[in-house]
Amino acid sequence: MRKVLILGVASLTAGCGGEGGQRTASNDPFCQAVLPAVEAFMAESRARNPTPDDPRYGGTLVIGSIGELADGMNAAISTDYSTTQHQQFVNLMTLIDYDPEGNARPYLAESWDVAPDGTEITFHLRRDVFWHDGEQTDAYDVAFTYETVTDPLTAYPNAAFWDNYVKGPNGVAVVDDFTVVIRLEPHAEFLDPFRSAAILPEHLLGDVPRDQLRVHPYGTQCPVGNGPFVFAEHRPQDRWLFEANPAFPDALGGRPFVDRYVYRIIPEQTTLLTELLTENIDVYISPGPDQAQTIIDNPNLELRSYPFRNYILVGWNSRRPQLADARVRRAITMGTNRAEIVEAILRGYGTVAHTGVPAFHFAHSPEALPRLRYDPERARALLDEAGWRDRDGDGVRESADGTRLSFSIKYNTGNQQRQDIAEIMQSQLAAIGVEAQPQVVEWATLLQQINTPELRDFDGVIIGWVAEFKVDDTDLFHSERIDQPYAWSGTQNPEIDRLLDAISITVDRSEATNLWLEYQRVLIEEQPYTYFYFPDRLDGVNRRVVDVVMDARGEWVNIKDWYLDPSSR
Amino acid sequence: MSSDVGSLVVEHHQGTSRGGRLLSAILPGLPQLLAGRWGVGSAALLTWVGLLWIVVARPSRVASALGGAWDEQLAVGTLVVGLSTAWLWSWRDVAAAHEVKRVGVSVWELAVRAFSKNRTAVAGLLVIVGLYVIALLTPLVAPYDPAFQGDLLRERYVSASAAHPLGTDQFARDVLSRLLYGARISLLIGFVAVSISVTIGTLLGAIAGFLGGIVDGVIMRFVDMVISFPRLVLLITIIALFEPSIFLITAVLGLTLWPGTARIVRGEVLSLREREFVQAATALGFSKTRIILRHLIPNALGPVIVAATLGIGNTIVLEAGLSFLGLGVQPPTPSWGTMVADGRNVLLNAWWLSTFPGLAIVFTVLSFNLVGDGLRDALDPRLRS
Amino acid sequence: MTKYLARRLLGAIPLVIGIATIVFFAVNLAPGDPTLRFLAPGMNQEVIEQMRANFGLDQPMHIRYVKWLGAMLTGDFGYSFSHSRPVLAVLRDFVPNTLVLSAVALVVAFVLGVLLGTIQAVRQYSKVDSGLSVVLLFFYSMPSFWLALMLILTLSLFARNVWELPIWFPASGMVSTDYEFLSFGAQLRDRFMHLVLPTLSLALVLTAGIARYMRGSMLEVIRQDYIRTAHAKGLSERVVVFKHALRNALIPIITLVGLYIPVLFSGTVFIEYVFAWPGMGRTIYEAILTRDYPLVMAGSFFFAAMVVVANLIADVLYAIVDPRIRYE
Amino acid sequence: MSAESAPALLSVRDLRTWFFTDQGVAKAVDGVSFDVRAGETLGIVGESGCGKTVTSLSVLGLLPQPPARVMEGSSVRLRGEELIGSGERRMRALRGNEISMIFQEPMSSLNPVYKIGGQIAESLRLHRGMDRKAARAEAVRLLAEVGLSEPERRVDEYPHQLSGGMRQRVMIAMALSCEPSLLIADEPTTALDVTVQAQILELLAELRGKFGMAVLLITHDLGVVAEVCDRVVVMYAGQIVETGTVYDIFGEPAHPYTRGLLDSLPSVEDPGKRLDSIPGTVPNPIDWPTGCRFRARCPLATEGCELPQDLVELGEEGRTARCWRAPSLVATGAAT
Repeated sequence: MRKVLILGVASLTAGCGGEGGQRTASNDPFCQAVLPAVEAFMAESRARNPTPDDPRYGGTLVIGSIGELADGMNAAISTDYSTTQHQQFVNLMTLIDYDPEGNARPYLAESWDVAPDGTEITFHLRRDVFWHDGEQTDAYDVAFTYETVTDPLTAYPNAAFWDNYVKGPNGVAVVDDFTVVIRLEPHAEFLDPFRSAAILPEHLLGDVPRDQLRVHPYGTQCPVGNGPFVFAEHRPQDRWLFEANPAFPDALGGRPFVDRYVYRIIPEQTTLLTELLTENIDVYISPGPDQAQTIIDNPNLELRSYPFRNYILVGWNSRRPQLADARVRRAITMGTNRAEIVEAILRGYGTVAHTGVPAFHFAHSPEALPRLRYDPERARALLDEAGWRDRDGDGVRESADGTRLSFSIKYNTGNQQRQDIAEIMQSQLAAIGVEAQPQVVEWATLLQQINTPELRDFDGVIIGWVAEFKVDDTDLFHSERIDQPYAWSGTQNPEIDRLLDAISITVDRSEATNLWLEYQRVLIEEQPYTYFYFPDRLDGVNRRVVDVVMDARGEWVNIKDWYLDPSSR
Repeated sequence: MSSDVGSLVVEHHQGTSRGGRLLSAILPGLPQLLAGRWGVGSAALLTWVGLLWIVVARPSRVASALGGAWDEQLAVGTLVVGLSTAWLWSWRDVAAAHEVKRVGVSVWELAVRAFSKNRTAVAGLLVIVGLYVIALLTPLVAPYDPAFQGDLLRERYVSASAAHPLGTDQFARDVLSRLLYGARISLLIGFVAVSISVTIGTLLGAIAGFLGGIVDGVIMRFVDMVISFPRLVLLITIIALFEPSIFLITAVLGLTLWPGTARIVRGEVLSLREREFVQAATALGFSKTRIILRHLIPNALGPVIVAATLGIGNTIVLEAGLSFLGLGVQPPTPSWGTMVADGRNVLLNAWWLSTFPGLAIVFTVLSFNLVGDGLRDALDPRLRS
Repeated sequence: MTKYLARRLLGAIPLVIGIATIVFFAVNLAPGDPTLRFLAPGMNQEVIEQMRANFGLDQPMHIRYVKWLGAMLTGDFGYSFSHSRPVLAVLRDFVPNTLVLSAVALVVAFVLGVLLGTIQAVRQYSKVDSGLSVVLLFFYSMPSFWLALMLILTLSLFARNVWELPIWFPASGMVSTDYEFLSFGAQLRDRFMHLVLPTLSLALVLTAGIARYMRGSMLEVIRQDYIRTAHAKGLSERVVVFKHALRNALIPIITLVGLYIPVLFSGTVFIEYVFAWPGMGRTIYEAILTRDYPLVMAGSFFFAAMVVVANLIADVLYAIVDPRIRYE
Repeated sequence: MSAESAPALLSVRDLRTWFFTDQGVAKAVDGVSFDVRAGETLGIVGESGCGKTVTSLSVLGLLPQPPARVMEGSSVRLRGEELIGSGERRMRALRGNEISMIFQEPMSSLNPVYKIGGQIAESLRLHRGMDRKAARAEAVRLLAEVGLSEPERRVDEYPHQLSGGMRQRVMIAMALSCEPSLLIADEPTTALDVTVQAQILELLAELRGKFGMAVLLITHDLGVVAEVCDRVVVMYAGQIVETGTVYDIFGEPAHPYTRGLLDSLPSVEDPGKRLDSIPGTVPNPIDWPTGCRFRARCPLATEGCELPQDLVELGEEGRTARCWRAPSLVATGAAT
């Protein structure tokens, strides 16, 4: 399982490279050794596989986004969403990938077998995949990658992926050059990590001390991948340039249609929108809902909107006396008109969330749940019942011992939507006698305040999660994890513990679906979060880009199949 | 220390005294206007009519404000003071119509005369005074509560209409009301931050200049250090690292602005120190504190006032810049900076959101700068022709 | 002269170290932690500790300070957490871009400011004078990010899409995506076009300030006796103003170079952000947000050092313009 | 005025230069007429604030307009050519060429940022069309001419490297560079110390002989006038109060003001004599007194002085005084 905290504020930095020119060598010795090999292999491959005579081939595709590809193509150290997308679909390859329905299908691994007892997976690799410097991608690369990401020294940020796997050299065995075995304890959706973790080149990184991987030039200065696009240049905070890989296996579609793909970093959204409207960029990753109409109104552009994997929530700190009672938390949720907020803030591009199970998940069926709808009357009644009444006539309820039903809602600086939520909640909750005070905190500080187990310096916090395909709330609500960073709510509910444990080991989907439904019912009753909404993912795309597929898997999922309308080039 | 440098005949030109008085009693400023004195006449008349309009149009609001929060009471106070000032000034002005006075002309009076000749500067001053008056009156004037959210589904992003003269924002809040309340925050931040910096800068500058030696060296090295570092980077570092509150922002803005003032004051004091009256005070055995506070600082004040006026403008712009980086005054408190920054993403489909506060900033800061320039010219005899 | 400059340079060292020290403690004492950015559910305390150790953050602050100071004095600024490379390499990437932007802006602002200020002074109290004053102050009074956005909307978006003008300027970046395929001439043009909007946004604010000082300085100079002498020689107004008055009036303006460099660098934070210009201003801002301590410190060091250098340049310019000044 | 023997080089008639200020109209020069003949030295004498300098600047058209304005009816002719209203271009051709000027403050009259050689060469190149090299050689020659030692080295020095007297020599060299027919010297020695004063005056006299130019010398110092002038014009409150040869003025001053000036001179013959200075100050030009403008300060003022005074001719050619009692004063003055 894996989730990523989403910040949603301006770009989060990182990366490096040189100035100008093609595949400019950084003066780092590693890069100087590696890049000529890439150059040579590419030239050779181009000669061997000339570009097919098809008008769809050619042109430069430009994608603009607010953030850097933090940590670059080094899959062992990064968590950033756009970065992992580039690792999975642009520069590197994963063992498997998902079809639009979320079913695993072969990619770098041609096929795989699972041992009957569920403790071993054997991957059979393709034999026609080459690193961009000409080395073949083989089982040793997979073994190396597995050992690296499960080694604590690497400090792989998504170490939780491998919770149920045998870590280190014991967890992986090379059978032959193209066959590799991975050992695990049986658990739900055990294939998911292999969709997410891109394979790294053992022949280049094998000798690097694992605690030095983070500062190794591979990631941002001279990545050598094996995916459909070859790294050509990286100007930090400015652009990444990739070129079509002529050696990409024909069986996987051969070289991509576009010659060059440029990822541009433009931190200011108004500038991004202008660049899209003036056709300097072809794709604008994730414009705000307020910009959507401008894109729709332009005949050359198309607004893509689709359900995605992230959701926004208000996490309640149940250690606080005001928020300790689940009835109070439910009343707060019922006193907040989330449907209206989705309409107003997201301009309808989103759906109200009741739990953290997103639309693509097999257990997603909100109509089967006892959803809490906007009902100020019932909210007031619930608060009365819980003993919170306005005893002194100041418009804010108090408990019998005089505690006011008043709390702060924190959110991070520079995030308009969260600020919007805080302000609307403040105004709507006042109507049911609850005083919520929006309080903005700088992102890094906020994380420290909510994540540090000894601190937990917040009452309510507006924050978002990006869910991976495997959803797992154990870190959030299991009482065993109460001293871990993400136990914001401080939930201690034996029923929830039992269901989370059961879910994590249930491999069968129909059985799991029932468990999930039961879990969600308890969760709604417990209401550790007020789940807000699943925003739709928006993208502005120039109509000259054809065959674009964007869905919950991400924007880049089939980038190698995109082509530019020949009349536009 | 003002010295007479000459004298001058000041004449008042007006119509008949009796008619003028009657007119003045009803519409202060009109007699002056009729006599061709456009500036003072329209200022008095506009003040009178504008303030009276509030009383007539919003009697209930005024009445309830009397027993309301402190800012509402302050607004009523402003109303009363403004009305009586306009009326009394006009009355006395008309009454004094035919008196011819001989007045002494001090350096300050000369400066005032030079300043009042500078039409753009006077216009700037009027705008500023008007802004502060409106900021004080906001609770009586603003059509809505700045935090009041209308119907989120139907009243968001509504362009200008009778109900919302400047449109509404993403929460269906009235932009005009927020603009008015924002004026209070922006002007307050500017004023307080500059007050802090002027106080610190003047004191340290005077001490450095007067005492000299090691004290001077230490203070001025520190000044060099703060001045030679990009102020914005310093501000971001401090504000980003801690929680941005109005208090922190104002304090940090004030605490990073003073070195300029300190330099100016030190320079002035260094030249004043050699002048006779200071020498005399020293010879008479006055304490250093007394000499600094009573003799040096008042005399070095001219350039400080100029720097302060320009500083208020800069501070308002800087606050807007911090808001752009998400480090300004935090919502729901409306400051102009936050309004501009928040509205910029919808510049193309709801331009009024960031344009009006943007223009408000530009014209306010412009006014401060015009006044500052005018003051500089007026106080600097070398620039007068 | 060389000796004097060397002494000034040495004298500036405590200043730069002082600034770096203040920044060091401000950054390190502030809440937040560079590893927090990588936090993900399931990450346990050991991983965090390992990461902190990898970053060298496991030591107490005063030890880190001494180490950092010692390393810095030997020219080693450490590793940037967020860029995963040596800080010096990061600076090498961004500093030139910022210098290009600020240098061009400074030159534009000075040329424009000196010219307009001179015109204002020569025509004191005329309509031209007050008109220019108000127009320049108008730009001066505008928050620079807002001016930048307005320029983008008008000279880029509307110019191309609405008014369909033949010339419009790209809204972001330093070069076009097809830069490598352009001829040399077209490359120059491309760079120029990308420079126009950012430099304009940065320069307009300074222009107003410089023009204002230039006007005052010029007013003082044209009342001088030697200007009358020049007139008495029969020189034309233009020669008198631009030869005899200008050089004298420039002397106090040179001080502004030193004073405006920090202002300029402050401006780059906004301008680089809005125009997606990969420079130091934006980098240091983001470094502060991500708690990239080594980069923040190196950036502050860079800014302080640039100011010192700018002041030295001002000193040298002084000596060039004013023959009365000799540095011993 | 009576007909003159030689045609005047410079002829000033009814010159009125007024300043329009906020406080009112300052009639700094209020109807001044005089002639400068070729080759002669005419002194204009008076206290500061009486309009001497404004008169000289008006001749060259060097006053900033506004606030100054040369009023309708004023006339300045150079060899018969009307200069008032002749246009800036024509005036520029004359300045530094036909008429040149040296100023009171040698310390501030040279541009501090240019070498003195360049500043001299500037006129040469402008008016005599010399190239850079020739102009430089000529500058060196001129510096030698005005008695500067080591002219080859001085030519590359900056004004701040020279003393006041040397700077005034440079100014003179600059003024003489185009061999003007008229040199206007505005208090050329006032700012210098006494020994240097004498040298400069000597130099001026010497060069006048050599170049054969006329000199209009403006000074408040009657001693200087006595030393170098042929004829003298005494100004008070924007008007001429007395004209005459240097012998007339010193011998039998006709106007009480001239007398006052003379009385304030230290006397060589009688070092013990008390220096009488004129009580009071020159009145405000915005508000000249009616009647005789000197009346308030005049020891001889009577009721007749309340009427406006005209210049009274005193027999000899070019000998006038603005005092109704002048004829009688000349008589008594002559007696003493």
